[in-house]
Amino acid sequence: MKKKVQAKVILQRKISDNIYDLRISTELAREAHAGQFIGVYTNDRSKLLPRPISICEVDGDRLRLVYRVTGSNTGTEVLSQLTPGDSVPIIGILGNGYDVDDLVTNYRHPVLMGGGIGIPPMLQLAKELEERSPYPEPYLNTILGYRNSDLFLAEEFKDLSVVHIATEDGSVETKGNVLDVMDAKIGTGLGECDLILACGPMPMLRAIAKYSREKGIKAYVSLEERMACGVGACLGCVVKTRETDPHSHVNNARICTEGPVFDVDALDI
Amino acid sequence: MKKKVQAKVILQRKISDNIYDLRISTELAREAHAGQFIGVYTNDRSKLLPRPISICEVDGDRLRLVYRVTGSNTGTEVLSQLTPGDSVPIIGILGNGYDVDDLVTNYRHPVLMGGGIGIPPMLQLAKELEERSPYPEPYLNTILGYRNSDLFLAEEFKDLSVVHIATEDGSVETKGNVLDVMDAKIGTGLGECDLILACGPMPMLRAIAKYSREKGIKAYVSLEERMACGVGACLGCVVKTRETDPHSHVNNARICTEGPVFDVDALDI
Amino acid sequence: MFDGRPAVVKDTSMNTQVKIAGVTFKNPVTVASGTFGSGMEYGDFIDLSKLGAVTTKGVAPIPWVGNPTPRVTEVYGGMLNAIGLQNPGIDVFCERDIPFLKGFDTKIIVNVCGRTEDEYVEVVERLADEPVDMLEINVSCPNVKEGAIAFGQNAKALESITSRIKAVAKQPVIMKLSPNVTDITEMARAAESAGADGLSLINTITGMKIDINRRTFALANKTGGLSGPAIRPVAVRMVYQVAQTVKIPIIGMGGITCAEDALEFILAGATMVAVGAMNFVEPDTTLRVISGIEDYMKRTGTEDIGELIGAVR
Amino acid sequence: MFDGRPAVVKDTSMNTQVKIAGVTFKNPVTVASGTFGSGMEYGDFIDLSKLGAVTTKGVAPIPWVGNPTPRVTEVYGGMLNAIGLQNPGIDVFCERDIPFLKGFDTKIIVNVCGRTEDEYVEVVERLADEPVDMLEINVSCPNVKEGAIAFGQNAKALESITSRIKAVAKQPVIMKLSPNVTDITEMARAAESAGADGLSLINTITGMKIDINRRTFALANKTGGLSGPAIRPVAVRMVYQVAQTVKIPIIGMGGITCAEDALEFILAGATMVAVGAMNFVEPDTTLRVISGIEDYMKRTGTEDIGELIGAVR
Ligand SMILES: Cc1cc2nc3c(=O)[nH]c(=O)nc-3n(C[C@H](O)[C@H](O)[C@H](O)COP(=O)(O)OP(=O)(O)OC[C@H]3O[C@@H](n4cnc5c(N)ncnc54)[C@H](O)[C@@H]3O)c2cc1C
Ligand SMILES: Cc1cc2nc3c(=O)[nH]c(=O)nc-3n(C[C@H](O)[C@H](O)[C@H](O)COP(=O)(O)OP(=O)(O)OC[C@H]3O[C@@H](n4cnc5c(N)ncnc54)[C@H](O)[C@@H]3O)c2cc1C
Ligand SMILES: Cc1cc2nc3c(=O)[nH]c(=O)nc-3n(C[C@H](O)[C@H](O)[C@H](O)COP(=O)(O)O)c2cc1C
Ligand SMILES: Cc1cc2nc3c(=O)[nH]c(=O)nc-3n(C[C@H](O)[C@H](O)[C@H](O)COP(=O)(O)O)c2cc1C
Ligand code: FES
Ligand code: FES
Repeated sequence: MKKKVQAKVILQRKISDNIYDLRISTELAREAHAGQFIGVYTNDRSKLLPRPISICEVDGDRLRLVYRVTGSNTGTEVLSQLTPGDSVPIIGILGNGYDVDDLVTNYRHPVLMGGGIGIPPMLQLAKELEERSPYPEPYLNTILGYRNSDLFLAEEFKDLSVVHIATEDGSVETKGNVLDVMDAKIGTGLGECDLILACGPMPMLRAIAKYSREKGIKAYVSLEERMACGVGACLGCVVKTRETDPHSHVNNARICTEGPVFDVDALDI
Repeated sequence: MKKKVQAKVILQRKISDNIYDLRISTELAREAHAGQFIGVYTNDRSKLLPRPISICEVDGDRLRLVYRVTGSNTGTEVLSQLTPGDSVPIIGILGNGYDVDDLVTNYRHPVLMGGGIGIPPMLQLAKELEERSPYPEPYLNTILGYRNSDLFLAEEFKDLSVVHIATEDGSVETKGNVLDVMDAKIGTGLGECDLILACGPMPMLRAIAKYSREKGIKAYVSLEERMACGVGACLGCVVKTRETDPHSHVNNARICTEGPVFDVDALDI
Repeated sequence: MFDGRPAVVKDTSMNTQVKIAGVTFKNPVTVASGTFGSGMEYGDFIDLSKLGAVTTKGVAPIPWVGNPTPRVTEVYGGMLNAIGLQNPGIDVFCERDIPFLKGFDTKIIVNVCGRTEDEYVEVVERLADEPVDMLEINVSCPNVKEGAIAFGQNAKALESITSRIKAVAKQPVIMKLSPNVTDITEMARAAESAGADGLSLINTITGMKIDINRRTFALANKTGGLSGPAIRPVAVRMVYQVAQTVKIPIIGMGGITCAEDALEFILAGATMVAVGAMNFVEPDTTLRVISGIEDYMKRTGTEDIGELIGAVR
Repeated sequence: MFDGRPAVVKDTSMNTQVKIAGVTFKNPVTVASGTFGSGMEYGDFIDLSKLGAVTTKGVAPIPWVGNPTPRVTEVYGGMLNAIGLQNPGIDVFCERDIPFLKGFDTKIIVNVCGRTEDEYVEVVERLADEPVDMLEINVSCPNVKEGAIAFGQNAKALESITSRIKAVAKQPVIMKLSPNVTDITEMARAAESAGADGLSLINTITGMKIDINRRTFALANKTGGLSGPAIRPVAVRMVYQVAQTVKIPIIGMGGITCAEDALEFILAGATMVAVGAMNFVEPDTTLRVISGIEDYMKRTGTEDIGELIGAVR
């Protein structure tokens, strides 16, 4: 059941340029799964709407959120000032995440791809996939795309998967984006890829959609759009779909409710 | 020079029903005098305007403010949540206070009258008058008007003056208002009164204006009006004057700038 | 410096029911169209049976796809939206949304939109035999190219569409007015004279936000409708002006966040109030408004909410 | 999820000067009339010589006493005012305020008000030989019974008064428009066609607040003008619409709190911007806006502020 509650800040630290790692404790954590998100409200009454932030990790009654401060005088800047003990209002758990059982059962060589601030949600996904994996060794490959050598979370993925890194400026590993890694490392385990699970900026997701169709690889992507309600009421956050959406009866699905995770084949992006 | 600065909260406590006593430290304190006020801003960005609050006491670089929380979801409610160490933006020092030298020199039997939340500014006034008083004994009388037995600040006035109390419900001393005390205690020192210095709700001040004119007693009152700028720019806070005001060139004086302390004879109230 | 608050008095057996055009609402609180879907999405947060009514998202004769995204953006003390009236069409609405709402002990106000007079009329006719309590006609959506606001910014057009709808409507007809006009009372008079049973106001005020970093509009539609607490003073003013002008009841809305806000509208002349964008912020705003109004009535010894409607003049 | 911010580039020798009707302003930032007196009251807080211009409080032929109090009240994200154009009259203004302002290295824009066309004309004539740089004609104050907004809500009346003023004015004439209209572009066209040299927008939006405890209006005048960040999206929208409609320059205002806000107006088509109610909140808002615009120009490699004006279409 979705709820609006006051979560408690356990810890917050800056983990990279403008990137913050926030741990909160909330009753909602126990219902949270990979790919879902919450809406985080600021205590600044001039900024009323919730900020959608993905579940980066779930640990008992704790949620980990990793988010970027997008500029000065933004809601995320306000959030970055939270300190342990503070209350922060959240709404959740929102959206449909990944069907991890299905993924574990039906795909042998998943590749996770995270670009920029699309990286955090991949962590909980990697964790859930690994937890339910029937294989003795880590069977996941993860490609993480950064702008430059200001990496974040990369180390944590290494415990769960084989990690490949792309940087726009070429300062770490492959120069380019996550798909450039696929091309460059086709001879490695990546060549066997039968499933792409991705989150990142729209151009990256569009490229992945194209790539996966061309190669006939199944792909699920996690989308982002401006949201108001986060619960499916305002119709603010839609994405175009190929087929008529069963809820809206037009070719639009609500990212906050039907998504944010979609089978790329369902989307018209 | 007027400034907007960040003051630091030293202490805050509730001293009566909805009445808070706030001590802040600020460079502005050294310029503050009896009858003046500051504008206190909240950190709630939906409440932008400064709250005018009188100087209740000045002590070195500290200011004491005593204010009432006027309701729920008000700016004063937000202020009442400030705790030691917090920053609070203020603007000041605002307005013209009392000309204490003139008062001490020219009047022998001043009576201070404070009604309700008009009491706090009288404390600094009593202090300044007593400090500069040429008389060995406290020469001030103070009449404090309260609703009921929920007194505040009364004890502190006792160190500086002879204190008389009026309560609307008659639970302490004289039943009625401050002028009822004047009538009831005419046989005491109050009968010699040659100066009234008052702050309180408009009906009280109107009654005092009438009383002082009838008795030929000099009276200075401290007025209150809704303010926006607090510095004389918006013309929001005017009071009608008998003569054309030299600044406005109409029969209106700005309470924030020409006041808040006025000779009642100058006012058309 | 006394605050003049009335003293708290004893609880009385209070009446919070209000009546509009013969329909009785258990309390004066509904939701603003488009901010609550058809209620399904807020079922986790509140018991819909507690509301005076549920007002649904605007519905057209056929499904509308709405505007491109971004459709919403936050602004100081509110938000802009340019949803563009995406809706599944009246058929789906009648099959799915109405039966869903019938499961609750609340009234149903259906918000109707269209591109032409004929389209509005089509939806109204289609609803004639449906178990809905009231129709709210949106002639004030600023986010669609045809219809909608055009009717709401021109008294003649408003009169014409109101008459046509009234001629076919089986339920009371509330015309929802646009604040984007020079004189709201002119529009209110036009709707009243054409037979409207009530008025809803205000719809959103047209606004714009520019993303200075991307150098583009924050909304794909360029402009959007401003709603939230930022617009409340404009809404209260219009409700007051209209209440002084027409005799038909008013549903007031625009930035209501709490009972105090709702009471401003009621004292200004609104018979009912609607909570809009604040549903997104505090999903239980409506419930807090309802109980807060009751508290105020107790505190002020008000036995019937009717005593409050338009009490400030 | 990249934010698309342009990378920071090297400092360049930038031009922040703007020109309106032949008058050059050192930067595009002024204050909104009525929020800054004639500058005297803010001398403690900022150096007036840093401003592109000081725009003064509206001045009439003779002293005006204004409205009864309360004249101001706070609302969510802004305030309402109903000052009622209290002013000392043009004589005192010319003797006191203009000489005061001449002591600073800034331009002087005098805001003019009146009850009748003749009164406006009288003030404008009286200013002919005064060392003021520009006139801003307030035909949009919602807080006085006669004149003012009546001219700003009727295209014909606006055209007429603009023509008459232009016929006698020795300084460039900026008409200040009211947002309380159905179609702001109609008003803008009317002013342009009558010869206005520029337009200021927006004045305040008419609003109301009710004190539910006292059961009365928060303002003695019942209604007041809404200003502050709450109205910014409406102001940006109107500036944009007008910029797409007329060729004359625009001074944009309404809820500017910082450089980012000011840049929204400039990108939407304003040549200058004015800070209003925020002066009351942060007396140095103007200075922060000026330096913030410079920072943005540096950051985006903008050599001339002219490149930004109307750059979003
Ligand atoms: C399902 C989903 C999951 C997300 N997960 C993460 C995450 O884990 N970490 C992270 O850093 N970011 C995430 N984002 C993006 C994040 O929501 C925005 O960066 C954030 O809302 C920006 O808010 P702000 O206060 O910084 O900006 P402001 O400029 O103050 O925001 C103004 C308004 O715009 C909205 N907004 C601004 N940018 C975006 C955006 N890119 N996407 C959606 N809304 C936006 C805000 O929510 C707010 O309503 C996610 C977005 C979605 C839709
Ligand atoms: C010169 C002066 C000195 C004052 N000194 C004191 C003092 O020492 N202690 C004290 O408790 N009160 C004092 N007041 C009154 C105090 O300013 C108000 O009670 C306070 O502003 C109310 O704000 P709020 O946040 O509680 O109310 P809100 O309802 O949140 O206020 C909304 C707006 O109305 C204004 N406002 C509301 N009530 C008043 C009022 N009675 N007078 C002026 N503005 C008001 C607020 O400043 C704000 O702009 C003084 C007023 C003036 C003018
Ligand atoms: C996201 C959104 C969608 C809306 N959709 C509709 C609609 O379909 N029909 C309508 O008449 N009004 C619509 N409105 C306007 C609201 O019903 C209401 O009039 C307006 O938002 C003001 O109220 P508020 O400030 O409380 O939100 C919508 C408002 C929002 C925010
Ligand atoms: C207290 C106050 C007084 C005002 N007086 C005038 C005036 O005399 N003439 C005028 O043209 N506009 C006047 N205005 C309107 C402002 O100049 C400006 O157009 C409006 O406030 C919007 O800007 P803001 O939101 O930044 O305040 C006044 C506004 C306020 C708040
Ligand atoms: S954010 Fe409202 S429907 Fe998705
Ligand atoms: S509050 Fe602005 S002039 Fe006094």
